[in-house]
Amino acid sequence: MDTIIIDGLSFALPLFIIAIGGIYSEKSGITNLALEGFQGFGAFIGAMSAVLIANAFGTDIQNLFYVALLFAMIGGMGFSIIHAVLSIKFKADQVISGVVINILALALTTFLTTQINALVFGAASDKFRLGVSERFTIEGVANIPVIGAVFTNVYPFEVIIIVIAFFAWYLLYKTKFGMRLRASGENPHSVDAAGVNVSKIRFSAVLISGLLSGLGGMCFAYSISANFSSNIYMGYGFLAIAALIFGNWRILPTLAACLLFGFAKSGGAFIAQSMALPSSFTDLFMILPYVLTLLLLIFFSKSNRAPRALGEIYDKGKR
Amino acid sequence: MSDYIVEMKHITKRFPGIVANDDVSIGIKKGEIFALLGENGAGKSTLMSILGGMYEPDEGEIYIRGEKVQISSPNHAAKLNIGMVHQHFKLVSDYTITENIILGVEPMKKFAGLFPYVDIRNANRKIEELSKNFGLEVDPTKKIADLTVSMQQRVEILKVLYREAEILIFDEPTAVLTPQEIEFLLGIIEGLRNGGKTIILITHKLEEIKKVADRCAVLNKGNLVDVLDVKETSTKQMAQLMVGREVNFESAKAPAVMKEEVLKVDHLTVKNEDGFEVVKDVSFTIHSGEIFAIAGVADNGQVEIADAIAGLTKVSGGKVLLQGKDITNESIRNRTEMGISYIPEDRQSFGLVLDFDLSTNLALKQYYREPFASKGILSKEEFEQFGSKLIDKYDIRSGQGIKTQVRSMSGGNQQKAIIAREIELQSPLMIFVQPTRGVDIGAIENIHKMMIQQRDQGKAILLVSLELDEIMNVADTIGVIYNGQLQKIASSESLTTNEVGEYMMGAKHE
Amino acid sequence: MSKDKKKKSLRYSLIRPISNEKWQPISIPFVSIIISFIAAAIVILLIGKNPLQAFYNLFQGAGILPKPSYAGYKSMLTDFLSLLNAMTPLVFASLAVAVAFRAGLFNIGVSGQMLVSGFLATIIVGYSGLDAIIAKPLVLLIGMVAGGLMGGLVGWLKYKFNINEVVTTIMLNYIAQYVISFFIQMYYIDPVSRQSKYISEAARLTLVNVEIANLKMDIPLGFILAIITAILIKFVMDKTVVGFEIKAVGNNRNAAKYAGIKVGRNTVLAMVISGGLAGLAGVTYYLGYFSSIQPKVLSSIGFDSIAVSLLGNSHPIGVIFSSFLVSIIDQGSTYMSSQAGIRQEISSVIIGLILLFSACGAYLKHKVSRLKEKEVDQKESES
Amino acid sequence: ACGNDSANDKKAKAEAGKDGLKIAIVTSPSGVDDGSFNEDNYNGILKFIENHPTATVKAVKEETGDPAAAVQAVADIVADYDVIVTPGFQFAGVSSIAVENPDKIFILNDSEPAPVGDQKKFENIYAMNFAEQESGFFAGMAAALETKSNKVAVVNGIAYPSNVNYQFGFESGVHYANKVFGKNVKLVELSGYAGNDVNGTDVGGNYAGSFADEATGKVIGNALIKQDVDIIFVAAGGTGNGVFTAVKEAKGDVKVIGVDVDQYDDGVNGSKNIVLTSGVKFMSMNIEKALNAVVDGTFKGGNVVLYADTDSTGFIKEEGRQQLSEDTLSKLNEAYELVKDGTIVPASNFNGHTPEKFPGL
Ligand SMILES: Nc1ncnc2c1ncn2[C@@H]1O[C@H](COP(=O)(O)OP(=O)(O)OP(=O)(O)O)[C@@H](O)[C@H]1O
Ligand SMILES: Nc1ncnc2c1ncn2[C@@H]1O[C@H](COP(=O)(O)OP(=O)(O)OP(=O)(O)O)[C@@H](O)[C@H]1O
Ligand SMILES: [Mg+2]
Ligand SMILES: [Mg+2]
Repeated sequence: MDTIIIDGLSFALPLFIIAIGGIYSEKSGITNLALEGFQGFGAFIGAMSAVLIANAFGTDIQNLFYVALLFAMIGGMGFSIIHAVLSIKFKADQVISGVVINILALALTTFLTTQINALVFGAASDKFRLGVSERFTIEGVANIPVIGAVFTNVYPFEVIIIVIAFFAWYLLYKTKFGMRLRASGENPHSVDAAGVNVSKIRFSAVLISGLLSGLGGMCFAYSISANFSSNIYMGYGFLAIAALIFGNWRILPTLAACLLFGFAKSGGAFIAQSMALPSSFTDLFMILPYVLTLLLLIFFSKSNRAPRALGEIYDKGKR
Repeated sequence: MSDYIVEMKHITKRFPGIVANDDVSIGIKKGEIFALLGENGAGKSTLMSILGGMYEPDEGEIYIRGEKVQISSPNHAAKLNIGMVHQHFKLVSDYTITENIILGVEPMKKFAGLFPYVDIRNANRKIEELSKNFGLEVDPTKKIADLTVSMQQRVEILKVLYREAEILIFDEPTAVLTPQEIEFLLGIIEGLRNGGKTIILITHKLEEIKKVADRCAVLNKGNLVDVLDVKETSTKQMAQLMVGREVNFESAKAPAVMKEEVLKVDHLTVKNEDGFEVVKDVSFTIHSGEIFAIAGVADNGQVEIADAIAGLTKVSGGKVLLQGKDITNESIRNRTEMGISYIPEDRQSFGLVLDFDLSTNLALKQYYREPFASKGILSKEEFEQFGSKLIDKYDIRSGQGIKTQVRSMSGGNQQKAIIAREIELQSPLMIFVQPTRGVDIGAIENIHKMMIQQRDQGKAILLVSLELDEIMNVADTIGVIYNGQLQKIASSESLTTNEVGEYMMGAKHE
Repeated sequence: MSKDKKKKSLRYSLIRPISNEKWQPISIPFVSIIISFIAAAIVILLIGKNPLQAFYNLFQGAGILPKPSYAGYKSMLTDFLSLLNAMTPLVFASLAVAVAFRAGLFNIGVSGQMLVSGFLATIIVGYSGLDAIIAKPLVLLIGMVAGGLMGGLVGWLKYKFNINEVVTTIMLNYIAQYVISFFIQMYYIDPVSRQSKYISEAARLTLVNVEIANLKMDIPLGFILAIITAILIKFVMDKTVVGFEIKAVGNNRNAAKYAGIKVGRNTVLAMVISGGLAGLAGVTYYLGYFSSIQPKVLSSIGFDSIAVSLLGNSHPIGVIFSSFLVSIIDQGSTYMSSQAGIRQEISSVIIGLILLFSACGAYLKHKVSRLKEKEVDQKESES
Repeated sequence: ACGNDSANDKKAKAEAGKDGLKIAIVTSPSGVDDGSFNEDNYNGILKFIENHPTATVKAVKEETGDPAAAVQAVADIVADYDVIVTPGFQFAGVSSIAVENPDKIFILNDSEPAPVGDQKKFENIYAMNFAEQESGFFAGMAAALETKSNKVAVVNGIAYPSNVNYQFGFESGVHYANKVFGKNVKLVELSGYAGNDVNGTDVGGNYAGSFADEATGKVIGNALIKQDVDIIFVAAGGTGNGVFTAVKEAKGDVKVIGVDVDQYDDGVNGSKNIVLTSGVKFMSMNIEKALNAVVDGTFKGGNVVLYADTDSTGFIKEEGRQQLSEDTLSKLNEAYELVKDGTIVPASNFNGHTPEKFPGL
């Protein structure tokens, strides 16, 4: 039972932070299918940096957890510039830009991983091996039934994500930047008429989405295998998109969606295990999160609405 | 130094296929109301968009307060104390009034001396004050989505005032307002002028110019025709200058010859999305050869009546009969086939597919049937022929003829295209909702002529308009609506403008 | 001064080939492709290899240029046929994306629809022992119907419950993947290959190892169908009432409704067509290019096709060419890697770059028209 | 192909030997740099090239892992090489190419060539399989001797014969230790993950159902640790990474045993290492041998299974690459001799023995 909560949370939270990235981008009016690529590329840069730093300074890679997270954010952000430039400056179709970025990310990171391993370590390995993340348990609270599991075997990144998510909420809803950002996604003309540069706002929004996705990707890398390899591209970026649409582009409902995914996923695995069915049946339980989502959407979708200007190429002259 | 606060010299602006402004020079004095007049597509909005920093001119110079400037952005314009109230409002409908007004110039505060946040509360107070000062009362915490059009316009004006604009540009501000609201707005504009602001007013309504403006520039096909002193010029003269011919304001029309009943609306009730009754138990009939007008202040249910008859809105009670047949539950397509033409209020989101070309839009109601399509296959030639024919017949102007993307056409010409398409259907019942909104007087005259012509050919016409003059002018029968209920139905001769106005305000009812 | 003018007219002559608006739908992607090959060449140079040789090998591997030597029973023709074989599902999938796109819908679930239709056709026909004459058309039919139904479901959920099709299709992708994996593992597993059992030759849409003139070739029957389908789709979209309505709904739902077009029906219809095409992609993939299904794997074609379709301007004929190009790079990559010693990932990088630069096509067009205007202005002011 | 042809081939091969053998290795999507199975095969080729500097090798990757695509990839390039090395079960189908290209030599690892017509053996295919059950046996023994909780487990990918061999071997080893050294070690099996072998028989064990599902690997790893297992034999390819991660995160005294190759480097966990030892197949050595045979002209096609008697199976005993106790090490060494001389024959998927009952127990 505890496993459901522990595993569910450690899956849901990285997904959540990627989804928040998506919310930023989409709230500003830029469709973002590139989350998958951002999280992968971010994780790549994070892992690469950790490995290279460990190699250059002889540091134990175990201690470079936070360094990896930091660089993953930088890497995700750096890569997201492509999406920003393509869809804002070059007025490219945002969907194609997103899809292209995913294709590029997979191609580039697998290619570069082997290339860098060969160059630096002389062995063209297809993965960067990281130290595993610490996990901690808050004694005392951890003993409370059910709730206690939330405080058991926690990855440090879970705490970081919650803090950042809170900050992301504040930035989006309380500051002028957030106000302008949301307005850009609803009616960019109004923002433009107010003398604010829509492109700059959207540019920042996309970069933030890259940054947060990079963080999410790195967390996945740590929580799943403590490796970086092309296995990072498991479609979680797309799942994050589903979550944020499910959450109607709002932060708290999106968190709910992510938790739903997380718990249904770990719960599915748990049920399959405890029912002692042949392993093929595990597959059947794995559909749980997706079927649940669809069912819930049937009830909750009526009032859902994307940001009005989402995906539209902003052209001052056009009305 | 000149005594002009704004000078635009030799401004030329080209768009693909068209010269929107051709060597236009105007000067505007501080503290005057300067009007811009011209047919649809004459280049008024373009000229003012240049002043507002939306476009950069291809040629020409701009001087503000005697200094040469290159206005690179709306922000730059705002810094020069130029503010523009756009024809199409630029508001975020999910945001409150305050949020919309302060967007871009947000007042900030710090939480715990560290985290800056937008100080909405303070802004609310400030805006409430500002709105009182200028007589534009609003509730700053209301969302735009919940506001009427005229309220939204107030917000636009407040936005400009909040930024302390000295030069205010109004692009067709009255097009969407009721007579009372227009009256009010013109009062505000005069008040602003008297307070020392300089006003540029674009409008198609000559009385408005006559009433408030000091001087008036007339544009025609991108060229400046003349700048007039309003006091010394009659509206007739203005019209003539603008259109290039004499314009008849009073449409001459023969008395109606009403024949059989075409439309019967029987105890109609319509609910909006929130389940609120916006049309309550409305009944009326329209006959062949009759123009039936619904008069009323905006948002009193008249548009919903039209939508319900055309099938765009569900009916929650009552019946609609067309030529005796119950069509209450017919599909939109069937209603069209059975004989309804419909000119919708919102031409851009309902009347047209903006990314289709003109000829396609002209055939939007007929594309599926002979001769445009046979056995499901479309005939390009038919589309083109039909399009060319209508462009000629209705004088629809655009950059690239039938191939023009409708999005790039001027609003007035978009409207003409819709009217052309709907009249060509030759339906027994024609519904015109706000057919002349934003259309120049020459075109208005034409539209009115066409309506009367159709009536005389035995069509039944339902006219929904916010403009009392228009209604008094063309209608045979008038139904006045207030709060979703028809207050009065009577022949137009039996009613005076004043009486109708009173019914419209709900002040008088039977 | 005159130098400046010269520079300008030089610039003009550079843009002239793509300045003709009529040809831009073709010339712009073409230029993008050239730019991307240049960019790819730089990447290849950076890793110390010869880009020209690499590209040459790419085309050799794809059967467009002759290789110096061939294995037994192989020739350029057989390579070329393999190319067409691989390309067939991609054409269908890209058409599927394109049709949905025209209706303002985004079908990201092509791979799921492919999988479902491929699976159903496999178990119904692939294991049936029916004669080829019946089996092959039946496979196509099942593919179309299964994909169409699944697409239709997406459209229906959108219309009925306002569920964003992006979410629906992502969810259905996962569901299809797991459920089908379950059935394959439980009932149809080939214990050796750990994929679904191989289908009968009769049901297969590609004739494999056909021996003609001492060559063993794979003849993709679906390819002809793909080309015909593309032309048909173009016809439907441009020339028929159905296409007109779908486009109108895609452009402006309100106006479409106002014009008497049934928005819901057309949303569903567009998704049915899109899904049906995806289904055809599925059967030509799983029962053509392959003859069994890997459990728990979604074909990457479903995602590539989004980009391919947009590279082809969502235009059915454009899609044929963009699929062709992408397939060449894909197919040629094995040979390139073996000949030039360049990792296959480079080919994905090249594809990525091509798509990247094509994505900028709109910008290029915009720039060109700006330059052209300026040029015209200048000429006017000169005269 | 007729006899005459193959005689010519040999001549051709001998000639090729002089001016450099052209070798290609075609692999699964994980490529020759996967740090395990593929890489070990590749290393064999590299070793060979060290001694025959004129020879060249190209590594080609097949991106889908689908058998048909795998065969197609080989067909795409076969013309340009003398020898094709294909590690992995998905390449069984190359036999048809081998028939069409009698002048090329194919070295298969981990699969038997698919029959072409009635033919099951080919003159130009050398297909090697290893007695994984022997490597698994040593792993099982090591686990049973080193466990403190007396609970051990094996995690597998898919129940292919090679994987089942590892599993049965491991279980045989545990039973052996229980019986011979008086241990009482339990094999832990999670109920949801029993495998079905290629005949559809339920073989038990902990099968993730994939060789590339790290997430499931981790779930299984965690579940085992929760049940007090303290030594896990991880024979699950990429899925195994997940198990490694679970063990590393657990921070306790849990250890893993690597597979196929020496996985000690994968076991680094801060200042510690979680890899007890690795149950290995010496593939690179055998690949090199086969290549040597090609240049010697002694190459002979055929399908072989390689056992400890040729030092082809075993475990890692080098100092610093394992953490076995002296006692365990010596017991393992003794057992190794017994396996080598055939006294002990651990159970495999199809050798008719069971982990509970096999010769030598
Ligand atoms: N961004 C643009 N691109 C292309 N053509 C344009 C653009 N903006 C305006 N035009 C064209 O320039 C001409 C002048 O347009 P403008 O909007 O200035 O007219 P207007 O006088 O405001 O007309 P109306 O009375 O209808 O508002 C029109 O023909 C219009 O179609
Ligand atoms: N092709 C175009 N591309 C981009 N923008 C355009 C185009 N055509 C027109 N516009 C923009 O639309 C603005 C308004 O056009 P226009 O003034 O002609 O409409 P309008 O008649 O005033 O509208 P309405 O009467 O409906 O209120 C123009 O100033 C211009 O900015
Ligand atoms: Mg205008
Ligand atoms: Mg207008």
